[in-house]
Amino acid sequence: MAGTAFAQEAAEVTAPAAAAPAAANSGNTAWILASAALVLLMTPGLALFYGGMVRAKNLLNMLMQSFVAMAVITVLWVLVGYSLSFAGSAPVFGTFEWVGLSGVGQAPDDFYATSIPHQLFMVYQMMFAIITPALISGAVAERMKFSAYVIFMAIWSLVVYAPLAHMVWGEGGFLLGLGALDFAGGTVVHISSGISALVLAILLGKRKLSHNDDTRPHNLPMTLIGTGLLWFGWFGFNAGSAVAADGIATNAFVVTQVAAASAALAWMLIEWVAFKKPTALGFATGAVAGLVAITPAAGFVGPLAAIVMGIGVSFLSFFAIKMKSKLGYDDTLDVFGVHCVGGIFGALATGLFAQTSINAAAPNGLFFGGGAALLGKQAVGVLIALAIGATMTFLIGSILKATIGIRATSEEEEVGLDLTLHGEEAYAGPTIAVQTTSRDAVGGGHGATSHASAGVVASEPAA
Amino acid sequence: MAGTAFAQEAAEVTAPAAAAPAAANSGNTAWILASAALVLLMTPGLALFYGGMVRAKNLLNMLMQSFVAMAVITVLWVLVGYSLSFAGSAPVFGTFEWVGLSGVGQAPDDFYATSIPHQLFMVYQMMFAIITPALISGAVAERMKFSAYVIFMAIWSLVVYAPLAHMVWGEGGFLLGLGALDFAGGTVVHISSGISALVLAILLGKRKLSHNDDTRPHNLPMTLIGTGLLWFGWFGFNAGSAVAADGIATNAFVVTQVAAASAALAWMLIEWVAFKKPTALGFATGAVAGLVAITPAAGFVGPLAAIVMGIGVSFLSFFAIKMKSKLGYDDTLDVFGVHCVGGIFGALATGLFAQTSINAAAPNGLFFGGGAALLGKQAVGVLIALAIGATMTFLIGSILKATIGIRATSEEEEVGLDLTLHGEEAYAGPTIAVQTTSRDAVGGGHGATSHASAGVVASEPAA
Amino acid sequence: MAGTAFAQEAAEVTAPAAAAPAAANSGNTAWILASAALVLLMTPGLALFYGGMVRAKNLLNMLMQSFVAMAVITVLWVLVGYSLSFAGSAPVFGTFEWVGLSGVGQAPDDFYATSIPHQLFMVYQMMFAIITPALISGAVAERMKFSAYVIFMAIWSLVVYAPLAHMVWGEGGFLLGLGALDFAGGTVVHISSGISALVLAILLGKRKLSHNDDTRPHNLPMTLIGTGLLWFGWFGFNAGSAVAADGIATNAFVVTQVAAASAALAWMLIEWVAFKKPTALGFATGAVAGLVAITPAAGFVGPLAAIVMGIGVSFLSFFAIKMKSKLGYDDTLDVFGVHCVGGIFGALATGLFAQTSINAAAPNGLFFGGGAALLGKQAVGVLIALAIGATMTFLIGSILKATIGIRATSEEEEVGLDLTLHGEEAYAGPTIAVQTTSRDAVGGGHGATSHASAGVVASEPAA
Amino acid sequence: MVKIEAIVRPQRVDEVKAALDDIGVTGMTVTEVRGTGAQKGYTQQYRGAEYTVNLLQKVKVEIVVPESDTDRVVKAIIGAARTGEIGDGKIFLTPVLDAIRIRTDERGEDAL
Amino acid sequence: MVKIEAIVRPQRVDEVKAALDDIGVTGMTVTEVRGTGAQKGYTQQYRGAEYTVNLLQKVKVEIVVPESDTDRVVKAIIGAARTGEIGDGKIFLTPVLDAIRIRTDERGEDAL
Amino acid sequence: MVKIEAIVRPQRVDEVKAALDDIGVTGMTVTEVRGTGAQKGYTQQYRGAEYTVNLLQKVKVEIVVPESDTDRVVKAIIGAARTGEIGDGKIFLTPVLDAIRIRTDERGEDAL
Ligand SMILES: Nc1ncnc2c1ncn2[C@@H]1O[C@H](COP(=O)(O)OP(=O)(O)O)[C@@H](O)[C@H]1O
Ligand SMILES: Nc1ncnc2c1ncn2[C@@H]1O[C@H](COP(=O)(O)OP(=O)(O)O)[C@@H](O)[C@H]1O
Ligand SMILES: Nc1ncnc2c1ncn2[C@@H]1O[C@H](COP(=O)(O)OP(=O)(O)O)[C@@H](O)[C@H]1O
Repeated sequence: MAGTAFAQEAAEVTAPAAAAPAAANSGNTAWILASAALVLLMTPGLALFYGGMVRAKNLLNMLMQSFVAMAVITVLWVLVGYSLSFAGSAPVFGTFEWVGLSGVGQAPDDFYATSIPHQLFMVYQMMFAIITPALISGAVAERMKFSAYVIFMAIWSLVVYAPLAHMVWGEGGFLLGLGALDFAGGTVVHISSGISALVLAILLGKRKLSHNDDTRPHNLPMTLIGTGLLWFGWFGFNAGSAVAADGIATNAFVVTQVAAASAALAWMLIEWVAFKKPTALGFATGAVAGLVAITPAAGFVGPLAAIVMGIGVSFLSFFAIKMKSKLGYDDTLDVFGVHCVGGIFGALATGLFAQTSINAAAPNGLFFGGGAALLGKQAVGVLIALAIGATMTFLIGSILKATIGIRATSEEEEVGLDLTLHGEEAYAGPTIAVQTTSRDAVGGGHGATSHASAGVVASEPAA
Repeated sequence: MAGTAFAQEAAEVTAPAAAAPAAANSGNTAWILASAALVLLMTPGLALFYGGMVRAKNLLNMLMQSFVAMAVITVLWVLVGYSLSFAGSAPVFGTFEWVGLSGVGQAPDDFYATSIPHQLFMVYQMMFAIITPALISGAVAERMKFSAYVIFMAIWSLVVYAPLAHMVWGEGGFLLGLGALDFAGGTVVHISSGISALVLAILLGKRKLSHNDDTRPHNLPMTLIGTGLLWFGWFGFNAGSAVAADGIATNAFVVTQVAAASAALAWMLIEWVAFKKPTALGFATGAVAGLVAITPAAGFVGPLAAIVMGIGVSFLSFFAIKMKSKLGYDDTLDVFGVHCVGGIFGALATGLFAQTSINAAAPNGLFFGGGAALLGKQAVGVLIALAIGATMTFLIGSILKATIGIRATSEEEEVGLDLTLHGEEAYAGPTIAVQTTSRDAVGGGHGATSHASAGVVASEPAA
Repeated sequence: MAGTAFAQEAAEVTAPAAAAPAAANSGNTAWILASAALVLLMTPGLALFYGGMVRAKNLLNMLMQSFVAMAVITVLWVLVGYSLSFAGSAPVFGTFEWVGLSGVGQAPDDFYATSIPHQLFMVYQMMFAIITPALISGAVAERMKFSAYVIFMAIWSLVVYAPLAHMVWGEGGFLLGLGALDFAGGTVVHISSGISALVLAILLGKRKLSHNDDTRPHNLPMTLIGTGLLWFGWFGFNAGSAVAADGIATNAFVVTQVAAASAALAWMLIEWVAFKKPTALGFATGAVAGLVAITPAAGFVGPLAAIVMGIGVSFLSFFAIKMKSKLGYDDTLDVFGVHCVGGIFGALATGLFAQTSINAAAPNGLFFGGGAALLGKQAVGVLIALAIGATMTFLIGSILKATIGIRATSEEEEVGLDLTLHGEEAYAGPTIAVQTTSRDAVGGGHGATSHASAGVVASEPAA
Repeated sequence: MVKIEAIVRPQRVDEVKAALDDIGVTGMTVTEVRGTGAQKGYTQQYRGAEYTVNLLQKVKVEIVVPESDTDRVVKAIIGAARTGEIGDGKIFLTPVLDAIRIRTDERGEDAL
Repeated sequence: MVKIEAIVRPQRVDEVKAALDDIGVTGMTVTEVRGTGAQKGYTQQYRGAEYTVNLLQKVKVEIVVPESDTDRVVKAIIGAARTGEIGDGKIFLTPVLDAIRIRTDERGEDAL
Repeated sequence: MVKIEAIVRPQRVDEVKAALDDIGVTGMTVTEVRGTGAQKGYTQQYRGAEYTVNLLQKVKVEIVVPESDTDRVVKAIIGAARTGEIGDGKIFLTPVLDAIRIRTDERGEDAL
């Protein structure tokens, strides 16, 4: 997705044999089918990345905050989200023309999908719409009411994500027209979710921690599995945004790999110098920060620029996270420090490192003789994403807070959200013996409940 | 695979530039290579999905019941399975013409694979043959003899899967000729395995549980990882079944996503209403049920129908599972309730929601003006799959039961199948200190066995 | 990659419509983009495969030994590695022509990438360069200094991997000219890393184990997840090495699946006979051994040969591992027994089973009427890989040992490398209560450190 | 008061708990432990290397009771935990000086 | 010497440890346990099958102290562990015959 | 009878078990615990936030023996568990009123 108009123009340059708008190209279709699947996988990857960092008692809630986006946003996107993001050609909002996907079929689309089925572009975009609000969950971890989270996410998707996507990538979109570049979602995905995460975390308030609660990540291998899946899926995110299997896609693929690698390396070295120990969590955080930073730039900058960007973002994010303790907000898993800071840096760095020789549709950036023009446009994009994300999140969050409430009760927080909000435990074992009574017929018949003594009868469910 | 003949005819409509049968199309080949890999990944995904739900003492056995299918069925498929499923043009059985893959080469095939290498179609189909018997394992979990399981699976693959695949997808196949639609395996994969699971669970008998054994899922995050991988791989399963990277593949991809999402959402909401708590396990179960239901329909129905089907299957499966306790069989992980019920629903719903405008090879369903003709044909397909699955499973199961036995001993069941059948423990730690003696030279030399006191000498292995 | 020249020649045979060198083919590009992503995923897969087998106290270190390769080798490859491996046309060494990827752009390359962007070939190759040194980590597990490991890996990549890749796959490469076949890296990847693993393990010395330490795998489900991801990714590794989505790629895909399956099956059966118990670890080990063996042969041999090779490699590796205890070296996770032995077997078996009818660029092997010529050339390749791997590893290892030291201290080894080298714990929970003090502002302010009594003050970090 | 400390097979904990419920004893604390004694260990093979595991999983059940209840409780535990095979476990009786209910400051047998 | 064995809520362990630090008691051993007593269990639904969990997570804190310190320590624990709700746990006092510091062979109260 | 309760370093459990095997003591029960005392904790950095971990992993080994065996067993444990560094752990001796073998109803020292 992302900068599709640009990508397509460029694609025509490098792939002169591109089909006429009416016929899909099987190679491009194959790559975008694969890319859409890859981006979908990022959401479970994110769930694991975040899940490993929380305490075990809140693990299922954390995972569900990602997974539920796969359910809710998908349905919403089909019904209205895609239309509000991409239909029509107004500067800020999409129209209702494509509600229920009417008119979005197997044929290519003149503007968004000249060589693949329009519906494929739609579903590829859907995957971006899914993961974006899920990113926010890391900031509100371990204390948000699940119902409020689901409602927040659904509204946010329509009032923050949709207009931003339209402005940046939509036909007639204001930022697209201005010439602000965002190849795969630096502003639309990362800045918007990162700033919203901060605002929502502040609205929620800090977790109720005693001074000596153990909030260390409960399962770092889980976080590393998540990192691996995110990294893998990000190739679909960035290289798929060329909407073709071509040279631009290749460039995006290469710089994605390079930026992730250099950022992970840089973060590890920073920690090695600062604390004498290179941590696995630091590596994972750096890799994700690098992936965030390269996202807006992937189709426009070269591999050496990607190295510089990777190193740069790790320094910035590292210190942004350090600052958190000074500022005193509780962005549990540092969504602001990684996604907002990384996204801003990536968007601005695009203005420095973009090269027309890589993508004919992009002007040269400041460091390649293009002057500060592009940098300025990038800054406009950043500011708009920050403004929309912050104000709308404040609005939605405040209204929900005043009505249904957004915070779990103290007791729920203390006991853990898994048991209290979901009625489950993540790890019921492996071997501890636990007395349970099941209504299930299996093993029943011989007095399944006869041993339940008065004092220990659990409250009856509503079923 | 799946409805290949249809899909190909349709493909010709939407992609007039499709190559002559003799030459493979690189785009289509790329997508089916990727799809075959995706479907392979579903089997480890299934292993995790199931594995998280059993008790830790049976975890490795549960995982192995899936993984072993990757080994056994692959070899069998190359030797005879593919031939018995796809060779010849008889109505019910395949022939031995393609035994050992003789005649199945790099060139396309006129009937099955007009634009990709025939061998690619073969290996793509292999992945379906692998996961299908593995699905059954969920019903017999925690008590089946491993040797009997392996033998059962191999025979089942030849006497249930192969003829069913031939009838539904094979050249000259009876159900194909009848016009029953099964895009990616509703009957062949899900109904057949789901009904067989029920029959085998009944033959095996219930687990030996005391009235207060703790049979809760031991690791729900593992089940969620499995869900993520299944969902991801299912894009290859359904969209790959177009045997091309085209509009039909795109449609299948879209409705797969939509059905999974709406079913997960519906299941979550049902639980929220019924128990006040939306569970992670419910979400995962719903998602899989949605994926099952859309499988036969993926190339024929549109996204709004997919929403309806997703919601419908969750209601049905939810209540089918509830009924289990009343009927008293021990289908450990609800394979019948999810796969058989979901598969039947999906097959019939195809007869309601199919649209010629989506796939030129399909007639319109009942709700789109096509009358009840298709619905009737779908019902025939369902009944045949049920009949073959039930009778053959009963036969194989009964013979094995009478000969080598199909059930682990009570002691094996009580101690756990991992230790008793596989000689391993899933989690040997993380930190508990355990006395062990290794024949391994490492650290040996200083009397590795001298401390073994008489009473604690373990039985010597046969090595 | 791998045998690219051959593969391409063959591709021209089967796909006469292949584009002129100047234009990339979107189908081939789609498949290699996907393949590169798949191969990247193998490194996290390897991390999990290895990680499950070590003790929990060394888990993060084990995982990091793989992940860090994704960071370090990527940057190195862009800066010099790719150039040293593929630039120029000398027989042994690459040149500095492509340093910093200068000259490696979006256009195809006449020799390496006739139908995809040259940069795509570069990044696909990068993924091979990443996983190869990571394979070594299994042999040095649980005792190597992390800094020394990182430095070793980087140097090794330049002095072992690069020249070997050049000789085998590079333009003008000596072994390529000789006619030694290595489709996807039997010599370059597996023999080189396997022999180096052995040498480095010996240089390091055995782990400091007391006679009754528990060194059993701490988490076999993790190893199985890793196996699943490796198997999945290996399709990109082998079938991607055709550098096209064509018949050769399909053949490579099929035999990869078949060899993995038959080797897993064979290993399981060997154990079943030898110990009465088929283990999950045995299955996983067999699968990987089969994947290793087929790697050099994937584009040249047929599915029945793959069955034979799968069975053969499991017997060989099984007994090679058995021998370890007799020889007394501590190759912790059997990298030599699986990768070196399996790689040698695969390389030689290519000389037996290669068929011109499968790949026009390959001569027939001994069993297909081609005489012993190819077998002899394969043996030369094997010997060169062994010689370079062993001598250079001995050199680098010895120099590092004499200078910065390569081994963790006894105390670090005893306490565990996670805590001592990385300052983290893999599993901090799930529920054990641990007293911690955080500088983090969250929950701070009310005397976070006031309770730290004199005796328990931890050493202050350098931050 | 006496602390009854029973080391039993993990598979029997549910039965033990049920048997205690039946005689009206509801307070108890259980811990996962590993034990060794007369019971034979078992071997495992990992890639052909043999491991002998001698520390077997057990569960420790602790119940503090008034001295007078000791025999009744011990009998109930034995009834539920015995399989007759080696490895059924032990019961140890140890003296308790006092018990306090944290919630109420109650002491002695009232606290149980 | 006396062993003070407190069964407390997991969420309160940190507070207990801090309270003991405050009165200068630094030696202690903690164990994860599960307990049942007057406190109600809770139910869970897995695919509509209901499970009642009666063994709840608790943490056992063991501190061996000279007899004279007993009351002070008990008071500190109660202060930190009490929420007033059912399930706050118990403290058991048991006699200790001797203590040895492994590192130094010190015995008795010197070993603590 | 006496219960010997040794808190030792996890890395030393194997040695302790071997030493006890050597003197013919095979019955024992071990539990994973966490402990704090004179031994310093360690710090960890997670994204730059520092955590001090003061509860360190230890293993509790419990052996019930006839009173006459006490010294021999204590000596064996000390020999195997001592490293000389702070944190080697403690041994506590507590009285046992009776022991029962669940399998056979044997009582007293016969039950050990
Ligand atoms: N002397 C002992 N001190 C502490 N625990 C013991 C002792 N002897 C046995 N145990 C515990 O009792 C368990 C069962 O003992 P074992 O001798 O194997 O069987 P049985 O009690 O049937 O003779 C052991 O695993 C161990 O946990
Ligand atoms: N008789 C007992 N013996 C051993 N442990 C007990 C006993 N009674 C209670 N406990 C432990 O104390 C915990 C709290 O007891 P409970 O009766 O639920 O609450 P309270 O102490 O507030 O009355 C239990 O979970 C259990 O671990
Ligand atoms: N008073 C005590 N009561 C209970 N356990 C204790 C006590 N003091 C120490 N321990 C246990 O002994 C372990 C080691 O004690 P520590 O003081 O650190 O070292 P050392 O025994 O070498 O002086 C602690 O981690 C704790 O588990």
